[in-house]
Amino acid sequence: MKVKLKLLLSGAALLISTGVFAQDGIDTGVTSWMLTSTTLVLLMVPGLAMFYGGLVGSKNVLGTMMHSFVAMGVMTLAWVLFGYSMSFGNSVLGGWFGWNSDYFLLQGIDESVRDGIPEYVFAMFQGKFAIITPAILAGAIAERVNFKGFVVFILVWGILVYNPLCHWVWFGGSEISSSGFLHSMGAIDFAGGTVVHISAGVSGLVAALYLGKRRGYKPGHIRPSNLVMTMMGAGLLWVGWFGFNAGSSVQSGLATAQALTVTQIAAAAGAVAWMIIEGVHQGKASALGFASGILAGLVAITPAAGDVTPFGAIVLGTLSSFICYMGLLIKNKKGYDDSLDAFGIHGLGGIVGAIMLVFFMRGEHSVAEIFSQFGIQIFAVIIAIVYAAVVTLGIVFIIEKTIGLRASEIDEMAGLDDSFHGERGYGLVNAQ
Amino acid sequence: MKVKLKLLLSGAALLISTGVFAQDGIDTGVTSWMLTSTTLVLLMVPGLAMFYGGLVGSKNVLGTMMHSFVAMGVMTLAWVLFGYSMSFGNSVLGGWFGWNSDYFLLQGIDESVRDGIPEYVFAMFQGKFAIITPAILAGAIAERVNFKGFVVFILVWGILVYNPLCHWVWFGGSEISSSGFLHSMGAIDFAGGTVVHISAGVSGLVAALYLGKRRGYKPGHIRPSNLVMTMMGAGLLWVGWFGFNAGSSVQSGLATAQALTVTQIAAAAGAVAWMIIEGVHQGKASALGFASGILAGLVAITPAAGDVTPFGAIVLGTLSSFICYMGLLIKNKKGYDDSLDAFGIHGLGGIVGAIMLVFFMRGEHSVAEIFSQFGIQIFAVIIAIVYAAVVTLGIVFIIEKTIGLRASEIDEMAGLDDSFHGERGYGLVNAQ
Amino acid sequence: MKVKLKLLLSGAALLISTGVFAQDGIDTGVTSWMLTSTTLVLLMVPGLAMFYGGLVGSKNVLGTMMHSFVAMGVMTLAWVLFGYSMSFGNSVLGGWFGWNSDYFLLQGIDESVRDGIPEYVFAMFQGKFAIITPAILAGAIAERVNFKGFVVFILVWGILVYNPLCHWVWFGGSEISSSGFLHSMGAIDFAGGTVVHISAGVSGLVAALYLGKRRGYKPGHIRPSNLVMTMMGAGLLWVGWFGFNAGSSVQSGLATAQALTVTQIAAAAGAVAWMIIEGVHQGKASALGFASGILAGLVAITPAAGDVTPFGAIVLGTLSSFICYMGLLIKNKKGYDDSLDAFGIHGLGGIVGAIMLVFFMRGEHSVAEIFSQFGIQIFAVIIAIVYAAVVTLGIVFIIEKTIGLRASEIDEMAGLDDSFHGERGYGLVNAQ
Amino acid sequence: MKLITAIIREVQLNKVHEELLKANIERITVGRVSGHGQQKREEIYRGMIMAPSLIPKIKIEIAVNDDYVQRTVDAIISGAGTNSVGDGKIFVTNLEECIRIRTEERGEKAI
Amino acid sequence: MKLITAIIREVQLNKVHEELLKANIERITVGRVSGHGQQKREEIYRGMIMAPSLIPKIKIEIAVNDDYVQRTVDAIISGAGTNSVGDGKIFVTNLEECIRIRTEERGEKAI
Amino acid sequence: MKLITAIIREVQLNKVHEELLKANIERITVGRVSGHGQQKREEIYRGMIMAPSLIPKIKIEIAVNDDYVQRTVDAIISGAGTNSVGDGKIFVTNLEECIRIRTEERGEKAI
Ligand SMILES: Nc1ncnc2c1ncn2[C@@H]1O[C@H](COP(=O)(O)OP(=O)(O)O)[C@@H](O)[C@H]1O
Ligand SMILES: Nc1ncnc2c1ncn2[C@@H]1O[C@H](COP(=O)(O)OP(=O)(O)O)[C@@H](O)[C@H]1O
Ligand SMILES: Nc1ncnc2c1ncn2[C@@H]1O[C@H](COP(=O)(O)OP(=O)(O)O)[C@@H](O)[C@H]1O
Repeated sequence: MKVKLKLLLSGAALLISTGVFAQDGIDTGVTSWMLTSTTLVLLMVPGLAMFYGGLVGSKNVLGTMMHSFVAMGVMTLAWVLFGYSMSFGNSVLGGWFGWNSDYFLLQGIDESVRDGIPEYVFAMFQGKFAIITPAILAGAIAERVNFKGFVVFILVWGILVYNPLCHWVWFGGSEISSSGFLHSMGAIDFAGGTVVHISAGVSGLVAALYLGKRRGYKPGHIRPSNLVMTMMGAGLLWVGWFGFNAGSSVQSGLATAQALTVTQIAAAAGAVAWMIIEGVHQGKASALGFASGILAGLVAITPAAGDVTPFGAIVLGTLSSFICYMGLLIKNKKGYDDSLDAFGIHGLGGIVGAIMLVFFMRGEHSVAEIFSQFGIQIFAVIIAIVYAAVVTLGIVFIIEKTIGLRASEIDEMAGLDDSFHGERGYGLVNAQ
Repeated sequence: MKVKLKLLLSGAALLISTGVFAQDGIDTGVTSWMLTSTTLVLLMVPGLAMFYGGLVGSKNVLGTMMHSFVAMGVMTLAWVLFGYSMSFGNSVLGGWFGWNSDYFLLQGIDESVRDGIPEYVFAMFQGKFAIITPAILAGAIAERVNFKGFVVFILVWGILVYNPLCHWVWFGGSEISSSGFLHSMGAIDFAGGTVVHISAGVSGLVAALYLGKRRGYKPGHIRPSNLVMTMMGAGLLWVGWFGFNAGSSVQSGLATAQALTVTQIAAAAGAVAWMIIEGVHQGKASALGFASGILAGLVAITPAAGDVTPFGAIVLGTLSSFICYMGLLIKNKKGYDDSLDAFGIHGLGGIVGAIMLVFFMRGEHSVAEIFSQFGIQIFAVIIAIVYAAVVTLGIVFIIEKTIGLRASEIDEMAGLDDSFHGERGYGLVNAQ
Repeated sequence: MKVKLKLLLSGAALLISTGVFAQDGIDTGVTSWMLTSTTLVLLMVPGLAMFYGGLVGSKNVLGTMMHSFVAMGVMTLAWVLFGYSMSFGNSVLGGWFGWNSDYFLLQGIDESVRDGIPEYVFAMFQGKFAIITPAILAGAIAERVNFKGFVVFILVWGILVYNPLCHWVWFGGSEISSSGFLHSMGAIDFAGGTVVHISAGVSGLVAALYLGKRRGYKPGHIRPSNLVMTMMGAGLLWVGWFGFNAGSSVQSGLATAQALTVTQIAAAAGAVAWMIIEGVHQGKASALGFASGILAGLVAITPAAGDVTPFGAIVLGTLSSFICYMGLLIKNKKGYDDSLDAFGIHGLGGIVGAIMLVFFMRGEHSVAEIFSQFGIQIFAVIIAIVYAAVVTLGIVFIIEKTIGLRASEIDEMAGLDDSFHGERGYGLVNAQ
Repeated sequence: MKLITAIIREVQLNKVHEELLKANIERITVGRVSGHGQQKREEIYRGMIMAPSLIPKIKIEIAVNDDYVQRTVDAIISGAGTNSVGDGKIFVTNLEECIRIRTEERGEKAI
Repeated sequence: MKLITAIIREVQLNKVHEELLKANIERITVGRVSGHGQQKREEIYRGMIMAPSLIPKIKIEIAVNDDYVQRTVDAIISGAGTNSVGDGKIFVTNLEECIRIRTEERGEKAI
Repeated sequence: MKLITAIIREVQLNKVHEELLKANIERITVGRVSGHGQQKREEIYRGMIMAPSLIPKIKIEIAVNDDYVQRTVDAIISGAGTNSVGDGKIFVTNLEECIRIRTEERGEKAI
């Protein structure tokens, strides 16, 4: 269960599907599903690249896709070098992050087994989350960042924002003192509502506000260059999300099945809700709206996938689409430029899911229990928001003043593809 | 084995790969493969969206993809609310469909286990079939339906056509009286020849005939806007089909391996056969022809994947491509407008597979046994055709007269994307 | 472990994650992962089609994709008919290849089980390698071959080059005399450095040199028509490679986890290395460069994935990108036309991986052991290069003189799509 | 000889083509362009109606002999007209020479 | 009436459009083309700098009345000029007739 | 000055470009269009031969000084001609003014 703490106060029986362990303690079935989940989460990265890449102008498509791809490169190396250690080592520096020198280059876990699977698989599964989070964030500042600055930014951001948050929420050590503090408090975040979506969304928003709008940005003048690719990407994201959520059970049993089921349902509910809202509000239900609803539903169920019932999934998905839709209307009023709505979908959806999940938890819970958990969830969300916002602001500030993060006006006008990569995405539209 | 009945008359030993069950009765290995299969079948939906989306004109690409995507939304919700109950509950109303109030919102199966896997996984796996069937159907009426009418249509069609058929063929209850009647008769449909492909193909054809041709349709004047995407989609379909067929074994053992093997072989045989036929007939072997052959092979092996040998797979795949190719020639003579050949490939291929499989079954069978099964198969196919055709006609008629299913001439000329979704698929082809 | 021989001289303990076998000897968990791996390797074929298809001109996109797709058709049939037998049957003709008449049409293995999985799964998993190898090769001769000639070429090439090599390296029979000779020598090739990448790269180079350059080819005048699709393809290749490498463990345990981990790391290292090299050398880091680095890293780790540590993966990935980058500069100097760098990436990267892996093997090894293995690896690489080159030259020569392999000038100018398939990839760029 | 260039709505292309064929004008060249005029076209982007500044249009070019100009213009108007803003424009310029590449014929017979 | 055709850099389109709007020239038609001129543009292809022979450009067409020609040309130049090779060209041809499809108006008022 | 517009087959573009360069005509602008003429082109759609009504073509535009017209036309014809239906057309119109954006040069020297 991805080091997830079951609702401490509740009396819910812990369901574990104990496969049969061989001598070396490995359950081949669980290992198989976790290998698959790791693969599926990796699939989300090109999926996200396609989703985002279709939404930008054709002169920025490769640059935007590269924001996801480069995360696969640098975040993997960073994870193997120190990220896993900072996230899943015992707390150091008063719990700011973790550390375990065995984890440097994963040297100490070459043959170790945990929860019935080789620890490598757990480390790789978790590493994919460290990749996708900055890739999501990138959507907020799309079409206007310098590639070199971006690479440095996600590297530093991973160290200072992602790893600590991951440690706080997901690391449960043998002792309370060495565990993440939000984890010890009993904050529920099954697959990354706070760690992934809120942190990416809020950080993206802060960066977007600091860096300013794209040149000539007016709400209502954007034209996605390839919505068809965006739809493909949405499809792959949905598929990959099964690994993201159901894999976070670190099982191949009931909890896994429950997570997969509510993931499917919340995605559908979010999509249908958005379609209806937009249909009523605008008279037409757009494909991008439908895809946005899928995402809104998936994001909201992410923290909740281990705890809510199918009914809860329907409500969370619907609510998330509603709130995200409202959020986008407000964004367009305010006129700030969260280019691809990283905050608008991931930030808001993550907040909705993380907080509202308490009302739909499986099993019997007294009102007191629910509100106690409600308080914990709100606390965890606030911590995530404040920490991500403050630290991101610092990082962006420093990088902008040194290497430069915002693309120059000339580079932005010429497009990221030409300016930073010397390429063109769609040669096919020109003769030859 | 997806509630599949082994050929009753045959003496073939039932091979079950009994993994080791833990206390809670869950086999983590089987669960892992079924989770994976569920994911793979979901992948087929964006795969189908890409396959179909590339075949239509560029003004209809998003609308066509949305036909698949919207099925992921509404059919999921419908399945969770009542579809699973209608399909896999005990027979009611004289066996028209099933019902089990426990299955409403899947409330009663939160912790239940069946065949070594959490029932949730089975329910979700099956739910994907309920999604993809209307998405396949949509190909027959592509480029000319009203989006709102389409959504209502698939919802009603799922209730009145898919769920009953699924119940008849796949539901084996504890007693004969509560089981599906085709299932009790011993009809073989491993992964959906009748339930999925024939029902989708025939229903699509009926709807296409009733709604009439696309404006200005002449055989030979179609120009696919993006065959490249169609090929990508064909690739994803092939990949996902392993979940579709091998997952339908509800095992992770011999039967699964057999299904996967014949699936691969039939797809290859179908593709190569189409390539040769077209090469001989037209002098060139088209990429779309190859992809169509892949589908023809995959469709034909679907009902047969549990029972035929590799040799049988080669014959079925080849035969299916041959028949489908003939069918398309006839279609072009007759001039009816099954836009993307939902009937031409899925309908015909499904019929070929469902009927001809009896001649290639694994193990020794007397001629009498084979012809007895042949009779059962033909009966099941006829039931599926007649039921799907009649009920679909009723549904289409009523929806067309009320909400409207056929797009207005203006909407059709402007394109589905603009008319119903307010969007454009490929912004990239225009300046900016 | 894909019939891989552990370093004979080393004392490394053999780690096997022995899941629990049921009566029939099937481990459902391992079977599940091997089914998944088979699916993932299949996914690489459309992934490769997209990768290559985006790099060619828009008039050749379908023809180039068809080079991958047609391999899925014909190589599957060839594998089932005789390929599996030639590769994994006992040695005949002095060990040139194997033969086992039971394997004809896979007749004899309908219910057999090996290493805890149904043998069908093993046969299908291996079959995917026989598909993708000629598909990789095709990149070297892209944009200038006749479709019919190509189909015959890969069929013959599979028989005369792939199957023997596969037999030599991967087949370990019950006796030394019936095993592949490179296998018996202890050559390490975990997932296909020699069998797949070197053989494809070298054969491609030979074919490219024999057939000559594309009409009007000048280094520096190529314009990829759809780099966006190339990036999608690179993403799918990375995803599928987990099946390729981790599946080659034929387990679901520690060895699998080790292979998956180093695969991820080497891909990341290769990509980041290429990005840095290109950034320093050209001032811009291209998206295609990043994708090429991913491939360079993945190729290099392929033979090594069972033996090296994460640190070794970083070095191999980096080194591979460096060598491949140098190789491309040399190619551009020399001016030969390896169209899509099948040799430049797969050939060179495979050589780097197969040879250099000895320096990064897990466990303690004396210098003598390492250099002994080094000698074996070099020997195996040379055998693969020489055999592939000589036999390919013969095949190309004969096919060119009979059926014709090089496209005529008119067909080449008109484009493969129109000349051989009668189609157009992107209808969307023209009006309607 | 004149060169007639028409900028029309994408959706009217089929109809214009039909009208031209009816009027026996068989040879045309068509391309994709984007235009800015009086028309405002609306698309939906995540729940917001937006008006792209450039709207996709089709450009048709037809080289005709002088006595065909009027009927060509009439055919285009009858095919492209919807009586609403955005129908487009027709431009007529003088064509000094026309050459059929295949035969090297020149002038009116090459049209 | 004149038909003004400008071939400009892709990246200058926004700026040219802005300048034209400032000069009250609201109606334009825009398309994608590729051009070969003095300019050499460089792209990177797997570590090699290469110079494609055809460089993507934007073509703008504007039909104007005679007294607008100069200010249109000026607006294009001020929007498209970067003082470096590859800025492009402006071509002016005579426009004999202009017809608004919607109203069938002709001549100067149809521009 | 003249503006020469040629509609040619897609596949002949390379050859036409080569011929033009041989004739020292270096500046051209190229775009994608679709055309309908006498030519019938066949594609295969699921086993059926079909003839799309619009066939992809390439349009080349070249502005030249008067003394270059003939050699430009000759170069195009020698590059584009295949002696079979569908080779295309060349149109010549008068070019009243030509301006190089970068330098604001006008007239013949700006070509
Ligand atoms: N003066 C012009 N120069 C170039 N293109 C024009 C001109 N006027 C109109 N167009 C083209 O015609 C299209 C339709 O024009 P618009 O003003 O929207 O409609 P209407 O002509 O019905 O008023 C525009 O999008 C533009 O492409
Ligand atoms: N004589 C011409 N005929 C057609 N197009 C031209 C001509 N001269 C220039 N162009 C177009 O203008 C573009 C820019 O021209 P170029 O020579 O590169 O720049 P500059 O005009 O600044 O010297 C070319 O790519 C081409 O599309
Ligand atoms: N009168 C015309 N006006 C506009 N375009 C034309 C005209 N005649 C020919 N074309 C263009 O030239 C192309 C080739 O013409 P076609 O009649 O097929 O060949 P040919 O000129 O060899 O007889 C057409 O597809 C069309 O794009």
